[in-house]
Amino acid sequence: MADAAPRRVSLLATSGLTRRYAGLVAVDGVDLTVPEGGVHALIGPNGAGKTTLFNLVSGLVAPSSGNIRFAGADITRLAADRRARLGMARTFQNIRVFGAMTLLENALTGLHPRLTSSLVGIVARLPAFRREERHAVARAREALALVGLASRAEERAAALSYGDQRRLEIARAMAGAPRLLLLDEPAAGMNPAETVALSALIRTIVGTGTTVLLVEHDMHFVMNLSDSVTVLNFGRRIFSGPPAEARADPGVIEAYLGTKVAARLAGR
Amino acid sequence: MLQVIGLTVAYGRTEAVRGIDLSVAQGQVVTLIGANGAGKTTILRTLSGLIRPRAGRIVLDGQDIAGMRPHRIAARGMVQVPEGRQIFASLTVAENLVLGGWTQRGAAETQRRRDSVLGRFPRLRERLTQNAGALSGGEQQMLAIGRALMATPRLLLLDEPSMGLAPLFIEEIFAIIAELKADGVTILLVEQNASAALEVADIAHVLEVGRVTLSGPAARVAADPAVVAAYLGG
Amino acid sequence: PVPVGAVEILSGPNAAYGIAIKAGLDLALDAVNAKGVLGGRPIALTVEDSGGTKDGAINAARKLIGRDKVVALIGPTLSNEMFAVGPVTNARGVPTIGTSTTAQGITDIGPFIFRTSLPESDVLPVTLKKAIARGAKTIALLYANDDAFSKSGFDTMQAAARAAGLRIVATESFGSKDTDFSAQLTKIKSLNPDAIGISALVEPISGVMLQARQLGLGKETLFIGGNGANSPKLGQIAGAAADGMLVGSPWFVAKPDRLNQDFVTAFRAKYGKEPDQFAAQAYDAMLILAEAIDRAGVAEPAKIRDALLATDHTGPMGPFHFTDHRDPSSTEGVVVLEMHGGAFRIAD
Amino acid sequence: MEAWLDDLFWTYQNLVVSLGINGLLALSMYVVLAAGQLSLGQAAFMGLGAYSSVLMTLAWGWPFWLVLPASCVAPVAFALAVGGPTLRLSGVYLAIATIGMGEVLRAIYLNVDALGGALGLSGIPEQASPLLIYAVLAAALAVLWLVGRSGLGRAMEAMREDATAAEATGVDVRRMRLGVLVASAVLAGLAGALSAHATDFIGPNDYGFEPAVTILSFALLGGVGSPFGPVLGASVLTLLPEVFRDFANLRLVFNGIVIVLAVLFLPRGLLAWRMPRRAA
Amino acid sequence: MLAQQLANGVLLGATYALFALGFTLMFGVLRVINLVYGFYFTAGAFFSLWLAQAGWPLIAALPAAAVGAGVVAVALDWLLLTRLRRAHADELASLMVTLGAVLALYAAATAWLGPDIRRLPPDLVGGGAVDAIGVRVTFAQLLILAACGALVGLLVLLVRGTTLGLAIRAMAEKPDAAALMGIDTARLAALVSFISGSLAGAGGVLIGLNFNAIHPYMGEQMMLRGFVVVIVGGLGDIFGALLAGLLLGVVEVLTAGYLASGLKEAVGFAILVLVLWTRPAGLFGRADARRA
Ligand SMILES: Nc1ncnc2c1ncn2[C@@H]1O[C@H](COP(=O)(O)OP(=O)(O)OP(=O)(O)O)[C@@H](O)[C@H]1O
Ligand SMILES: Nc1ncnc2c1ncn2[C@@H]1O[C@H](COP(=O)(O)OP(=O)(O)OP(=O)(O)O)[C@@H](O)[C@H]1O
Ligand SMILES: [Mg+2]
Ligand SMILES: [Mg+2]
Repeated sequence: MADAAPRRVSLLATSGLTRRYAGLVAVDGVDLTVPEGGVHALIGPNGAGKTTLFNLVSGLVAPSSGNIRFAGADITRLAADRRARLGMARTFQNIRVFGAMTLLENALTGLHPRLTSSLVGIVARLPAFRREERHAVARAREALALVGLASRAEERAAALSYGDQRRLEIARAMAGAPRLLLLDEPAAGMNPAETVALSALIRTIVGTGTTVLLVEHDMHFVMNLSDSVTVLNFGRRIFSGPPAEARADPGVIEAYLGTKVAARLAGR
Repeated sequence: MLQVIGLTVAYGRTEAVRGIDLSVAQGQVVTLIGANGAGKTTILRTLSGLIRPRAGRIVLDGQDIAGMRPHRIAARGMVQVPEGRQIFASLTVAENLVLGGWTQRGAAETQRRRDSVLGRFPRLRERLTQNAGALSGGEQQMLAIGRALMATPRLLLLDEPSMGLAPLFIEEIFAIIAELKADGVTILLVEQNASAALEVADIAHVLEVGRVTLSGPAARVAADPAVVAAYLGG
Repeated sequence: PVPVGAVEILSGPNAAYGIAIKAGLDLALDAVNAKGVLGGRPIALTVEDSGGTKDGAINAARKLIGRDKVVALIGPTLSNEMFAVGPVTNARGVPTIGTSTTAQGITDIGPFIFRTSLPESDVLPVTLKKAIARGAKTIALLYANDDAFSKSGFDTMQAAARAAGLRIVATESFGSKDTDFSAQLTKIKSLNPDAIGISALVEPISGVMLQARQLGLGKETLFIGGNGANSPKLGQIAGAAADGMLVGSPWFVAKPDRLNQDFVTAFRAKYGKEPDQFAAQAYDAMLILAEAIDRAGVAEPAKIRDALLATDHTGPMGPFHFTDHRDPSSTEGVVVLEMHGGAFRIAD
Repeated sequence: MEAWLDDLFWTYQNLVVSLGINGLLALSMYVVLAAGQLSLGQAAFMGLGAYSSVLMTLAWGWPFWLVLPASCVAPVAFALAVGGPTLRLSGVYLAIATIGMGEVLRAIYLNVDALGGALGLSGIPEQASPLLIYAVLAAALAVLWLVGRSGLGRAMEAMREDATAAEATGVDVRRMRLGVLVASAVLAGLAGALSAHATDFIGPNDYGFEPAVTILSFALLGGVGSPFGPVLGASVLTLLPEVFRDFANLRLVFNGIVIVLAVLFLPRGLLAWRMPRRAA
Repeated sequence: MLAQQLANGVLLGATYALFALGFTLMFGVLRVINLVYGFYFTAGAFFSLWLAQAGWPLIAALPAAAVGAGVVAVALDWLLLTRLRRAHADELASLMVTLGAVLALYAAATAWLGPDIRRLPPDLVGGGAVDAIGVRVTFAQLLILAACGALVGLLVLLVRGTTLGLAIRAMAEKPDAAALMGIDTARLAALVSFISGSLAGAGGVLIGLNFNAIHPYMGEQMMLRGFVVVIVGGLGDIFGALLAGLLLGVVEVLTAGYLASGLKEAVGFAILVLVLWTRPAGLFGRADARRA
């Protein structure tokens, strides 16, 4: 491997990515590159197409045109579960935890792509299966600990409050140690103190080598945390660059931030 | 206008709200702040009749409404914008608005409310014939608020109305709250955006694991060092 | 008392048959127990419900034999049930008498399986002869293909029609729960056969008659019913639409002989309605069994079986004997009936 | 053995057999329900298992030890054939599609003379002993219990809760759906072969719409939190009509009322307990 | 013959559609798989039978029987489903409870009324028939066609054209949120039950009249077809149910008329399965617009 040139491939790259719905183009020819490592933010007004872009990237929605590369491979036509196996994980804007399952089982589901035991192994209770299962439980507990829910591991997920369910989604996504983590509005429903804790959590996640791409409307959070920012408006990319430039960009201010927020951000 | 006395609510064996007292006077904006899981949503759901309280009284306009069915409570002018929006995904935006005005008989009044809602949220006007389920998260939040405004509420219960909204819209939402207040609408506001909430509110209550730990005029609560540390990201 | 069991459909959509049979059995039991068997012992009849299902029928039969220790069994109602129950009772050596199981192969199950219902193969040739006498040269066949009784009756009808030299112009089927037969009838009408033979239970036959008239099939077409058509319900449901239908049978309500008239009178008195063929067959079966028990001298299944083989009985259905293969032997008394004004009378 | 004991067993032999077979059918329903699919093809699978096994026994003279495993072949092939297209369907749509296919099969049994038509096939040797039936049932329970506690079990429950989220966490939803359909076909096919070889006779009407609904009700009454629920549900629903035998023509009335009350007061099934989804 | 067969198909299809109308409302809109539905059909037929025997003319007996069946539906809905609704039990629980109930109801009706087939007085509609272009149609059949058309129209008006329909759909989707809007969900559910039950009752009368056979289990025998028609037509889609009913009727009749009558059901069902394969949400179903 030593002679392979150290290519600086981006972890995720979309080109000309487009998704049309009857009567509107939700995502319109977006080129997005996310380098390996760090936190990258996707912001934009309500309805700009951020969630749709996430759905395209994670494979839940098929693109009308354009393509998506992940870790150097073209994944445009890959099913969502294949993408998860390649190391992509996500959370949802409208929370989707498995309500009837315990927190631990939710987290274990996140490890699903990493389990290799065959049906025979499972039924015969082969040592390899038991080792794998023990290992998985340990990993899942770590993931719950990461988000501060370890003590509630055996509770039903449906009984969690809104904010806690968001954290559980992050734990589920992180259990599988993904290369890329997509977070759709992780701070929604959290108060400023909790948001600060979330920032710390995301830093920890980045520290483990996972790249984070997030959508968020909390600008303090985004600006303090991100290494780069992409701004969408009406499905189109209107800005891409470091956060400091984004909050000064007149187009971004006009479309999204508004002068007050921009001023407050600048004042900090 | 609204008095809550010794309210206790439980899910099975766990008590999520333990004997709280609250009161909301005519024309006031009262805010309820607290960490995730403190019981804010539980309180609002109980006020609207979606959950039966285990103990305590809920007095609206001098009448105990604890245990009353939700549609009757709504008909009395206490209207809620629920957490997580709860818009009718399979109906169109326009249809969602019509349903918001369900308690409002009279086509002219409905039309007037609708115009004013669409005036506030032009984005909804563009999406009128679209299925609400296909709206973006923020658009859904606008719809949820707009839907509640269709009912001409006297007392509006808002559960995290700014959640998922772009900064420009959050400003808009708080402006609307201020406007509604000016129009004489009484508001009980649950918010994570505590600084903005404390700014519009007259009275604030801090909720911790089902108990009220601090109450008072919003300005005083906002100045409390513990609150600053815990909720204002100070 | 001498314990005797019966397995019949008393619940569910097909309960009408089991209930009619039970009525016949109970009526016969009154007569039998008036003087008793084996020197004055009464017969204790336990009727169990099969619900019309295979498992229900087996469970009922096993309960009767294993728990109630019955020495003989009447039923079950449907041929399909008998195919499931017969092997069980036969292996246990308990004589089992089907009263309404007309399908082919029933008595092949084993030496303990009897039946008192006349197989259609004995009746249909007589009916077809009448039809031919009235000028029929071509025939269309129509049957319910999802129950054993109707399907078996159809097979017989087809064979009998061929044997009688009728030309079969169409063969159509339907489901026994169907209510619409218009497609089949329209097709048959377009082929313009002289006669239409129908093998099914009485409900669909009534439906067929009603719709045939609605579609304009008139008196010029002869309708021939199988065993299932011989029921007062045909008139009750189809009314005048059923007029002209020919059915061959050893029995019908208005059969003038004294035994039958006594039976019909008693039945009316007890139940306030007309008996049908199912009730009449059950009535005779109960009498045949009681006589056999008496003749056997002891209430033992094997002896009763042997005594049954020697049956020489005359009842409402007419004179009755078993063949060596435990089927009814006699076709004496089969007459061809014709519907007229909602009731059967002997065809001229 | 004591004569009375012998009699007792003889009396209830068929009930004992039905309990085992219905338990298997309930499990076949459970596998699909546990993965969030509402298939009503179980009766059809059972019919295929029954008819194919009877042909093997009667027409080809195969020994039963060979017939039993081979009885899964036709149901599985059918599951694979219909599985592909129907995977797009979910909920009641899938239920109706599978019922429709069951009705098509029934029409085939009725119209193909080699299958006996309405007369069915009789004279089947009684080769399935209660012992064998219960051994198969126990094995099925054990496998489902073990699988349920593995990653596969978690994936199934996740699919039931939210198929999209499950897919996004890496569950191959399509493959799992096909997998559970095949597993369900195996169980129902075995049940069909066993029941055919326990009662001498099979007929086309044993595998139609009503049996399909009955099998569903086994699982629902028992509760699908664990494989034990459906087996319990099947036992109760099999025994009830016998318990109410003395009510004669009112037995179905009582039977129905018991079901109504059970569901009203235990909406998540008689056994609402949810099995843990992990092995360590 | 083709003309007559097509007419047969349309008429058979109309009976399927008539049965399915109320079912699609209850099942498609309320999302309750209510197996008791078939019993309302039976109830309507028996009510009309009794009224007709008491000398009522059809024009009065039909609506009265429909109302009677509607009342039965409301009572049963209240008895069986309110508790489950309040507990937010899933739709399979309602399926199960109605399964138990329908078992008990048919059996009780059979025990009470006897299993025999009854027939409406023959002079209720007059046994006449119309003969035109080689097609024969009876008055009863014409009545079914007309009723089918009228009821479809009324239902469409109700569900699409009024806010009541909106409220029903909203409640079906999110009962809690609907209650927050001030909608009395319990009363609305009762109303839907009533409408759906009386549609079933009217169907029972007309179909009982056409086939001249009224018996306790008559509703059960329609259920399988009812399911298929509702699903293929698209849940809650009234026009869909009409067209799917007609399609099923015509396919069955043409199969019986030109292919083989033994395959009538098989071909009917096979075609329906194919429809579902190609259009998974029913004939006119739009792909579910809810988002990932
Ligand atoms: N399935 C769909 N059908 C029709 N329109 C859709 C669909 N999904 C999304 N849209 C439309 O596409 C646009 C982009 O939606 P998207 O959810 O991606 O926005 P967003 O940027 O995530 O907004 P928010 O910040 O409010 O969540 C919206 O206007 C939405 O109404
Ligand atoms: N359906 C439920 N069953 C059991 N426990 C519940 C249920 N809903 C909420 N709880 C519990 O009640 C407590 C209060 O929850 P609630 O949703 O009221 O919190 P909240 O203050 O609104 O939080 P958030 O800010 O996250 O929305 C939490 O501990 C939660 O786990
Ligand atoms: Mg979004
Ligand atoms: Mg909350």
